[in-house]
Amino acid sequence: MQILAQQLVDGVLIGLVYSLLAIGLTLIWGVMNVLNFAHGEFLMIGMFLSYWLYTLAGVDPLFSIPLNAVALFLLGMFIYRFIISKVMTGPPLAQLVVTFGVSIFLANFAAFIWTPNYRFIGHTIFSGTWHLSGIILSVPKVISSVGSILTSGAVFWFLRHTRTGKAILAVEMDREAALIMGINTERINSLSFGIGSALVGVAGALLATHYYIYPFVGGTFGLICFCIVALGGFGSIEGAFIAGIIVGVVQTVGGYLFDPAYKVAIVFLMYLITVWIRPQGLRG
Amino acid sequence: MRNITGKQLIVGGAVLAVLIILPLLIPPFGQHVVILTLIFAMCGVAWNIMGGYAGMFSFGQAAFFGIGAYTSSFLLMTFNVSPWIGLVAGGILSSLMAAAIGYPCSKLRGHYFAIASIAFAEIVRIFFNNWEMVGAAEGLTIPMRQESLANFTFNSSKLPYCYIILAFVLFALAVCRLVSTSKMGYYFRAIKESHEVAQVLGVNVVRYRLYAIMISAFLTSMAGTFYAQYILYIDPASVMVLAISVQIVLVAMLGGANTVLGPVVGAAILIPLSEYSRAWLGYKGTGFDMIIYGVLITAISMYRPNGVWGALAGVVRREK
Amino acid sequence: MNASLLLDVQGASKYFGGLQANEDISFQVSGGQILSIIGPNGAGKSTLFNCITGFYRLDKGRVLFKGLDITNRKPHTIGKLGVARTFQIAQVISDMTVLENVMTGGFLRHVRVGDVRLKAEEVLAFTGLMAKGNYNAQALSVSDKKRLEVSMALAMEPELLMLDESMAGLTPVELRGMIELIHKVRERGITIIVVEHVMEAVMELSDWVIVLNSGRKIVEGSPKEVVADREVIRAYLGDRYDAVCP
Amino acid sequence: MKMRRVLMVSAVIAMALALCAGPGLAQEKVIKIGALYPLTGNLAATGMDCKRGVDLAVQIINGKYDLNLPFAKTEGIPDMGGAKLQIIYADTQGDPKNGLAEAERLITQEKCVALIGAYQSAVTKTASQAAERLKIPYVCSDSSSPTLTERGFKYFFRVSPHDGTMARNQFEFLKDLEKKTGQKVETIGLVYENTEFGANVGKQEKEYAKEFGYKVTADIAYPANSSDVSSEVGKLMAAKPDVIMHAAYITDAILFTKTFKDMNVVPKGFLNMAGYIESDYLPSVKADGDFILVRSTFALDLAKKKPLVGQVADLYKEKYKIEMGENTARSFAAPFVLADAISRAKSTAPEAIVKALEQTDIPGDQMIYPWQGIKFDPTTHQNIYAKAMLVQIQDQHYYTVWPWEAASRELVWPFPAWKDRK
Repeated sequence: MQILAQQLVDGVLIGLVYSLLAIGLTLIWGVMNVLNFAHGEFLMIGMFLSYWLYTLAGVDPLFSIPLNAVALFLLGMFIYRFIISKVMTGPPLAQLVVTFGVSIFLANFAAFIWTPNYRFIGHTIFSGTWHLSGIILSVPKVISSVGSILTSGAVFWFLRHTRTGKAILAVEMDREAALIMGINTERINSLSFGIGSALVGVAGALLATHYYIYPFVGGTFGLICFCIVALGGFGSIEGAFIAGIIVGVVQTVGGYLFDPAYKVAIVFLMYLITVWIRPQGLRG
Repeated sequence: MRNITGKQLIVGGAVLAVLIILPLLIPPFGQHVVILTLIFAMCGVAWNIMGGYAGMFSFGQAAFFGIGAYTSSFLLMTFNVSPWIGLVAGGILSSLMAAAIGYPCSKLRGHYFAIASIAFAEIVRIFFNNWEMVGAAEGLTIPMRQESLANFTFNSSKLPYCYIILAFVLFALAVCRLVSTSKMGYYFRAIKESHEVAQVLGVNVVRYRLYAIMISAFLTSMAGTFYAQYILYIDPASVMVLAISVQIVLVAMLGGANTVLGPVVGAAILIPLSEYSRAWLGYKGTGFDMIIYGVLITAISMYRPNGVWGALAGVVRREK
Repeated sequence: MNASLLLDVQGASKYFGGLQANEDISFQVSGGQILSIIGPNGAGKSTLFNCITGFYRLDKGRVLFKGLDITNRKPHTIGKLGVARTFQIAQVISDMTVLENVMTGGFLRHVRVGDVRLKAEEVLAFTGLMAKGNYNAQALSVSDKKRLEVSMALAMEPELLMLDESMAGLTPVELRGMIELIHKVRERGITIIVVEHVMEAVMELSDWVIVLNSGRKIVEGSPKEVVADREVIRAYLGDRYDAVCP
Repeated sequence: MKMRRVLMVSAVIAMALALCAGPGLAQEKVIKIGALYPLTGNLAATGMDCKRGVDLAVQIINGKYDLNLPFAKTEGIPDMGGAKLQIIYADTQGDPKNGLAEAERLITQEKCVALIGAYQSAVTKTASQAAERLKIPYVCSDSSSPTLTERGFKYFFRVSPHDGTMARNQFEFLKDLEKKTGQKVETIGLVYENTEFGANVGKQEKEYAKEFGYKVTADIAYPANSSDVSSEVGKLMAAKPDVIMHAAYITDAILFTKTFKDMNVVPKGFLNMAGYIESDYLPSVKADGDFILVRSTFALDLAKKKPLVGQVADLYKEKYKIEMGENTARSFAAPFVLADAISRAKSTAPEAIVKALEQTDIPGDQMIYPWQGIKFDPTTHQNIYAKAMLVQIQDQHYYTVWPWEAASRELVWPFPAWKDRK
């Protein structure tokens, strides 16, 4: 029972990190209908940024969050402006494939300049564990989850309460109508891509506190993120947030109760059953 | 485009003749590249039927590829059934699996379908990875048997493999052409445009989508069986992974989805490029070959979004 | 029972959440007639179309086609039975040529590609799109797209053709052409239901008009009767009618 | 127009296929050996470790060094007229189909007379199959799947111990431990990644646990490269085994170590492998790796008993600025074995090399491993002397602790609780 409760907590903790990753992805998907397969590689770059800041300048990953966000925001804008925007008017398949090219390039380029070696940030200001009535909480994981909640909340607030945010939501709902209303959809596209990438940058810094870092680490998170986004529903921020937690819990608790060998399969099966019943996802 | 002219026949025959003669002149590694190219050409043609024509962007073809590889190998190793029968059995099994997954997914389109197909393929992979009867994670090592066409085994030379897969590709192309010029092909393209339009035109969308998936699965599975007989070792990590599915999509897209020959051209560019860049640059361990590969995919998507062959075909259509 | 009764809608009702999109609508169409359905925006005209053609499920009521109950059948089944339709915004298959588009419709009744092509060419000659047979459907003007949509429907050899605002957005010249085409289609013995805003066309084409408002049928009759109906004029047509028929 | 299109197809295909011809260069006075490793992709870091091992071995064979290694003191192979070894590397990307293709390319195009490497057993399987078909000797010193030497191949030889031997050694250690200290172990928890490698290890461990009379209370196969391993560790915690045996590559090794610590998992001992001894492991987990036991064929502290090990390790460190590790050390063996066989065969003809390989008998003191020597079983071609030793991480270094006679430090047993440290 104790262990089951522990699994539940661990599931929520990893789920919240998934949520943050998925929100970035879903924002991009919702606004411009592009599935960014390079999302995991953006995360990898975020993690490496934190790593280098820590190694070369002694900056704790937690303090590299703002820098990460800005750097990834710029990277996202750059990639949108010079690559993604070029295929937006093309056939849908080209849009699906172009980000694959970017992802293969980024991972291997990272391996080229930083070597394929594995790295780990040993000691951050938060480490160790807390014990809460028998449940063990890993401090870096808790910090990551809190960071994820705060960031998600900030995104949520931004979208609902600022002019730009509302414009993004308007484009997400109806691109044509937004265009007629005088919203510069091109600007919104690149902004959303930037914001989506910045969120991954934040997630990268948070994960860097307790996760190994290497050029191909993106693959570990990429696939599950797509599943979460689709489960949450097309472009739905709340959907992605909730689906992230659900996937985290199902994976961890399901793996514990059933068989860890099938834990990813359980998540995918749950996804398939969900879209069978609700093709638009949970909140789509 | 509909009718094959005499001129086309001659040139087509010439291309074929080149393909038949060329393997005789090149070293085994070259033959291997030809074989691999043709395997992926076949998968690309198969993908094209469901993806290019019917608009279902499947990123889960590896499941069918793997089922084909596993079915024939399992039947061969357990019941000593000829791989040729396994080829058909695998195809049928793949088609049935395709129908079983295609039906619940019949409302999914675009990205949702893409992700659902990934999920399906991953479930199949994980299932095989834990299934003791088919070797689970250890995979199956197909014993080297007496060399003969009936055994689908050739130890001394790769040439027979070249010609068998060439015949497979021709078969797939014939199927694709037959489909694309018949009622089914028109209906697939209507479905790709929009389910509503297709329904109004009297198309049973669910059924025709299943046809597309099943034909595609059958052909992909044939390629899988061939792979197993050729490589003689299969495990879920090498025949059922996302990388295979992605490679198949890339081949079709870069060549030009929605054209019969596009995937063949795509494979002829992509596979030799990745094989030779690995052979020539890979030993340095810099990953330079993969960097080039990534850039190429990005560039083609940007500048030839209809694929290399698709762009040419487009030019031709406009000129008419 | 009228022997030539083709379509019989009985008490059709459709709700979206709490909203009544269609409430207890009944009407009948005889073979060879042209029926118009009019009403202000949001009156439920398109919903009714979608209910009859199987795109929406009816919550109450029945639809009989040639005496056969087609309520809530699948759209493609209804198409096969002889009901063809067009959409408010013309829907064509964009990566096909005009001829191929029409052929796609033709496959409903023919199997051999050669037969289908002959059928399609015949239809294109009939609708006047023959010259553009090799154009990419995407490249057509709005008017030609609508014409193409009608051609695709005709290739299905339907008994009932349902046109959803086929005349919206056309220039006066194009409008005349479309009206003529509809007349010609009727001469072939095909029954037609149109949803239309353009009153000029309604007046000229219709044998019978039904008026919807807020999901209910409020009046039906011959065009002249409907136009004369004060309630209709005042409440639902108002200045639009004045504009067309001064 | 159609004509032009068809011409384009032929042009594209012809171009693609023309590439297939490729360059085939031939040089004299060198003996070409092909080496397959995952040099790019997921396992690139490991592949590079292996490559460095091979490079160093070749450097020693070709150059003049005062080391008690075969051919160290002379340049090249004297019996072959001082011929030097040349390694042609090929990248497998960790994919079995590339293993096959590259092996064939190395043999037929690069004219390599023998092959080594592959690291991942799945890749070695297809690569050695190609070698067998083309009748070219294959000496493997870094793949551990037992099935490799169970296929009855004529051209395949393995220097390093396989998972079966190593699993057996692990249980022998547990028996020894009981004999020596009276510390009794009863239950075993197995956790392994569900890949060709992990599943094989798991299978062997289960068999030997049964043979040696231990109870397996947890048998957990899990997907490699997971983003989170809470459920796996949770299952282990529920089973509370005395000893945990974990088979994984480095990514999971790091993640499990962290999770074991966070969840305060304290069995009597960890008997792990592979990822736990890769060169990036200790720099990543630092002191958290302490007291974990890892099965190995090599450790730097062997130098105390065997000066040769220290000399080689110093040479390595001088060249690459990093410590020599297990993977490097294993891959280091194959070139010597081949050079030895070629020298005795006085020929590079495949049949002659195979014949010489079958008669290989390299004494233990000419190697950097704690084995009695290298001698291949006549039927399986597995090195009959190969076995594993156990190293324990202490103060962030690997120290040999078993077999007792090879130990350079006292074993710390049971595993000290996490909270009692520092």
